[in-house]
Amino acid sequence: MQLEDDKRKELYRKMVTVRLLEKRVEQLVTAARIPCSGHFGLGQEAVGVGICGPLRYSDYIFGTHRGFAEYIGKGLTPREILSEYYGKATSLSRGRLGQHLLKPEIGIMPLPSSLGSEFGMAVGTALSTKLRGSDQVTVNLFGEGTAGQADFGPSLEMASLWQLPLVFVCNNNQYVELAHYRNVVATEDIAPRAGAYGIPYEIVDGNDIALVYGATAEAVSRARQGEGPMFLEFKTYRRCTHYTGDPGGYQPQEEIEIWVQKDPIDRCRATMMAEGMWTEADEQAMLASIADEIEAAVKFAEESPYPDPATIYEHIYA
Amino acid sequence: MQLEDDKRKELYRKMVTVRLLEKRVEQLVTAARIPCSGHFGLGQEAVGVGICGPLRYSDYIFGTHRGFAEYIGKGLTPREILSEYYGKATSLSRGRLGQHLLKPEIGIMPLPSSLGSEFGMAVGTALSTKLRGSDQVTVNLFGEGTAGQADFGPSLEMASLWQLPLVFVCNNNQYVELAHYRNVVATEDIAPRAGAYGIPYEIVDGNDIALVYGATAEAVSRARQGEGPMFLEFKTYRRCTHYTGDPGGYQPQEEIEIWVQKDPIDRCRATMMAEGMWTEADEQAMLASIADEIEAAVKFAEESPYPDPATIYEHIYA
Amino acid sequence: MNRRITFIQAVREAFQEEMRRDERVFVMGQDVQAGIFATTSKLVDEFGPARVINTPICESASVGAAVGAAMTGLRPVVQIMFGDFNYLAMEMTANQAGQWHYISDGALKVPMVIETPSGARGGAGYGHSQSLEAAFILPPGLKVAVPATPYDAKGLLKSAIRDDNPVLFFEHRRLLPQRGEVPEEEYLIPLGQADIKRVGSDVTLVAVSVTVHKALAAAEKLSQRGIEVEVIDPRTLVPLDKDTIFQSLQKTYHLVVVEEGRKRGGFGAELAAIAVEEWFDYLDAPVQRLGTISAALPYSPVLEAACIPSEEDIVQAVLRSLGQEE
Amino acid sequence: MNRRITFIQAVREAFQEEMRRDERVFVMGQDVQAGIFATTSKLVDEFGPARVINTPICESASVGAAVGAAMTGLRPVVQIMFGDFNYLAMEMTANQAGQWHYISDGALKVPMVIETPSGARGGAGYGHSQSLEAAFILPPGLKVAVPATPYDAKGLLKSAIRDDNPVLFFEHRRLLPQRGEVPEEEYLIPLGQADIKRVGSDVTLVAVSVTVHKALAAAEKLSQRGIEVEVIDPRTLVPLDKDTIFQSLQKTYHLVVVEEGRKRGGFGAELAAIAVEEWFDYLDAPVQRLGTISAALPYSPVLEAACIPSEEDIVQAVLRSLGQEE
Ligand SMILES: Cc1ncc(C[n+]2csc(CCOP(=O)(O)OP(=O)(O)O)c2C)c(N)n1
Ligand SMILES: Cc1ncc(C[n+]2csc(CCOP(=O)(O)OP(=O)(O)O)c2C)c(N)n1
Ligand SMILES: [Mg+2]
Ligand SMILES: [Mg+2]
Repeated sequence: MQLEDDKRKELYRKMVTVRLLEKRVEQLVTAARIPCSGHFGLGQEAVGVGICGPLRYSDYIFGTHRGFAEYIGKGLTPREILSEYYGKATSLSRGRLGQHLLKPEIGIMPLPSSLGSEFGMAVGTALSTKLRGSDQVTVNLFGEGTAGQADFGPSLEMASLWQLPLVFVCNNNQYVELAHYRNVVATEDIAPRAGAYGIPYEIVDGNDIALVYGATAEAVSRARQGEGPMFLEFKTYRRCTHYTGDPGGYQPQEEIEIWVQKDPIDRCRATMMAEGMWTEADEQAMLASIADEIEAAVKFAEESPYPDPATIYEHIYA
Repeated sequence: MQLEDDKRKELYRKMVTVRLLEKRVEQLVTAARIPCSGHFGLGQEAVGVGICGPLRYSDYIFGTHRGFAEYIGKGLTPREILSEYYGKATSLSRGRLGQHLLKPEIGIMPLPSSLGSEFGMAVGTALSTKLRGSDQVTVNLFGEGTAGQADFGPSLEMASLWQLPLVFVCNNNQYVELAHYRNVVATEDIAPRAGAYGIPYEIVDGNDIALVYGATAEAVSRARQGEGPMFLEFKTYRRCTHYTGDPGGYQPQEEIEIWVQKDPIDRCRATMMAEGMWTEADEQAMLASIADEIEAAVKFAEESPYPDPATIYEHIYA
Repeated sequence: MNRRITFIQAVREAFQEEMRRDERVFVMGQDVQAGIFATTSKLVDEFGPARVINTPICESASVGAAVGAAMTGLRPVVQIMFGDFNYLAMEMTANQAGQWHYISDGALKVPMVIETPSGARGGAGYGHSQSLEAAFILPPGLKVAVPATPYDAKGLLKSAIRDDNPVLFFEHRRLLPQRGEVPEEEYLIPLGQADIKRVGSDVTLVAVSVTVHKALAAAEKLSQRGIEVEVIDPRTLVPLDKDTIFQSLQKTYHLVVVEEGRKRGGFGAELAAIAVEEWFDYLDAPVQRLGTISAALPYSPVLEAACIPSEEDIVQAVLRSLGQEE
Repeated sequence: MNRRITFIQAVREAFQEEMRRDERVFVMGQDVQAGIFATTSKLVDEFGPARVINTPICESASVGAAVGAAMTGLRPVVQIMFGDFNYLAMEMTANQAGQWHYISDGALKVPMVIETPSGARGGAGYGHSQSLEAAFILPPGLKVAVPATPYDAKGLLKSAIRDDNPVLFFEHRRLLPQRGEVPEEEYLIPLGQADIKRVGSDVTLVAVSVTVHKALAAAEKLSQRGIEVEVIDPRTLVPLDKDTIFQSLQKTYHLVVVEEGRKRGGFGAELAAIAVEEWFDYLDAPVQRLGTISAALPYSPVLEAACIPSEEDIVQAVLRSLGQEE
């Protein structure tokens, strides 16, 4: 499916927001303003943002620990994110979630701390929509390393068996923590594993926002029409280290350089400019507006109070 | 690899032993002489017996809950089996194992009560032989339903990644408890799942002992020579009910009839007779000798004492 | 109320009533359509395969799917065929199902039930025989039901299905075929309400699940010796009805607790700890705990029986509690 | 003995010594080659990738593989990156690793270690912060080590690796960077031997893992008020050195137990139960149990701190035990 101009601009803005927000969060973690560590996705913004492009608020997404892209993509604001990361009383969870961002009202579903524990849950939300006769779609996004987790296969089995409205998205960024993925993943591609369960799959350039959007739009529309699950693998690359506590050094510089050339934001901007739909002035205005939004969010989070310790006794049971 | 005459006779005898022993155990369970329920594999004896054909005592096998065939195949005797099933003091485990037959000295490894918990263990025994520089091979046998279990994929991943001497054998008998396997398995074949992890596979007629033996012999010899894992799927059919407590009725009579025609024991006998290596006299002599062996085993188990309750405090820790 | 039905029938009635009442309720698990232990048999005829779902053999993903369905407005009951297999799904139950309501600050609810036949019944072997209910006391956010009679089973299961939290519902295999009185009329039993199964004045005997029946038999024997035991069935381990137990203790000053789960780290540990922490002045004697030994359960029925608490063990524990050991 | 090294270094030395000593020992886990929390860093340089194995992200199959390797003569140490993730492998640990030695009547041994960093450290969130050691008291056949100092960590890990049973080895994240004295010479600490971390006569305070340090700090404060607390570190929860605790109790007649794991169903429950069952005559006051509340651990450090026992909580518990609450 085609990426319309307005949508392209929206996704572009989101990608840039993600990049700037990640940078800012990195500073704040390093400065110990934010108590958790940060996991970033420099260079892979097109995946998380692009897959959310075709989604409605009512669709469910299970995102990742490196998930600024999908959370911004699905509609969380920097303010919502930062207040959670700061652990402040003004966050949606009043300081309970931290990096485990969640907002069910717009379809952002749990990010379990145990990688892969979302596989079963995503089957469950898709089964739920099917049983309820709703046309909501579930998107389950995960890394190529997480595809090694135990419930991966069973979730493919169930999705295929019950023809669930479930789109599997593997973000193959070529690293699993501190090692190249082939150190712990047996095959170059993950997607054919879905094929072996009878689920159609596609392997797509994850650094081209239009391709990410298009492939996802098609998979989502199939799922929405009751045609069952699909599996997408997006090839991309993590240009940053695993997390804020990781000094890095294990990614060859030349490898990084190659992927700098394929940067999804640069590519999107170049395309828009070539097509005459984006100017340098647009760019500057956008950057200023995003910077404002992020700084306002930081200020909000900084100035928000910490939660009252007495609240720990609330909501222990429903 | 070819099935030599002597080997064929040996495997034939084992298949018949399995069939007669299962029948006898069924009577004994029904008569409440044996306290556990019985899971039988009528019509699928060629798989368990055949895959053990090429194995040495030092090779490891993880068998199944429907596993008289592989246990007899690997060298357990009716007497050893029955004394365990009776829970008698004369059993190898002094009454502790029951149907969870085990004999590490001849490579019979744990049968976990939780289906699929052998996947990881089989990776472990194969990894162990590799680290120890031994040429032992591990064979992991499981049903097509068990292939749905969580650790199935991860064990394929590890076996492929580390190129382990591990032969996966899926006994596809087309039923998973009380339902046809396609009720809970998304695909007709299981084996291509291994292919998606980079493991070579083969789908073979599981009711032809020569084919079962040949395919396994090749996979085992590859593994033994350090050429890595292989996956075999044997197509067969469970002609009995799931277990002694299952009245059945869900398997179409015509379906059963078709598979009666393909009976592995009848086929093996017919081939041997056609080739002139087996006579009716041989058959009668063998049947009598097996019957003797089984009745002696029943008598032994019946007459053995129950274990002393005081032994429960032994071996709590190693 | 003189209709006597089996535990199985009582559970099935609970399913039927709740599934009729609320279309969000559905059942999933291995062979639930056929009903491997019969609690779900025939449900598929009335409610169809969309609400009585046979799952692949994967406990973790099945419980995971129930969690996802529960978070999005349905009320799944997932059957785990043997209690032992709950460890396969422990991550989904203990780390996920029980935790998201709290950390979402109430934004998510996880109304689901895990129905799980379990316990020793002679000859099922090490991994088909354990009583693991105590493993669910430590993790937060879960409730744990351990019915001992058809009446309790029906009333508790109905409440569990209506509860907005994940509830583990243990069905002891030896109880499944047993009969008991169950009224025709609808009723519910709140989670967290103990039941005094026998009134007594000398010793408070708290018994879990199948051991309630052993406790009652032991109490009869002891009664012949002039010892009147009060047998309390907590019916749920979480929430625990401490009031009922404490009231009894204020009368008896002696506490014995019995379960078929292992003694070390079991429910009895938690109850004895509560007693010595909160009811210290009402303990005239050491608390007696009975449970299975800390070993795998052996297969041979004669060995298994030696590992789990017997009626006679209970008699002896009560006598010990009273300082009358033989 | 005045060499001061970190807990991490102590653990790494244990690995080095045992891997040099016995070629059957190997390590596996996610990123153990790089050493995500540094306990295994550099081992690969000395022992090669065949003995320091990076695994795919699958805790269940990794523990499963360790079980299989252990049964066939090797001595694997499998690292589970966060204690919370042990629930993912619970089936392999609790139902398999701990049970086969017994049901095989000794034919199989399962000599393996699960090394697992864990515990709350402010801001790691619900599923990266739990102290779950108590979950391994109920299952049979396992041992559970909870070192609180570099010295104990090294000596216990070496014993765990040599032990013929599966041992869980918990490393509290807050302790990992802490320094302590560790001799150059080789030593072992037997599993099942408590350590009196501070001698006292008024109250017996049993503290687990990181809470040992809070207990010692609380004891200093109390000492200024004339209350002398004996701080006992059990060092292993299974086997539990009951003798040392009982000896202390015979002197103090007051028992307080603290852990960072949840109180409900925790180690304190088992210990308090043992006390009221076996040491009844030596309890002059209710046992005080401290542990985390039965809720998911919230992310915000201010909330997390409110959920777990603090030094001040310990002071208060000791005072309560002595009837001197404020
Ligand atoms: C069950 C579990 N095991 C281990 C971890 C620790 N961990 C966090 S991120 C990560 C790597 C994930 O790799 P991948 O799936 O490729 O995603 P990426 O980080 O590359 O986005 C690991 C192992 C975890 N969170 N959960
Ligand atoms: C973890 C687990 N879940 C469920 C069961 C109950 N169970 C025993 S046999 C069986 C069916 C197995 O089917 P399949 O793998 O096809 O083997 P078959 O019985 O056909 O030989 C099931 C579900 C079990 N033993 N373990
Ligand atoms: Mg990755
Ligand atoms: Mg089958």
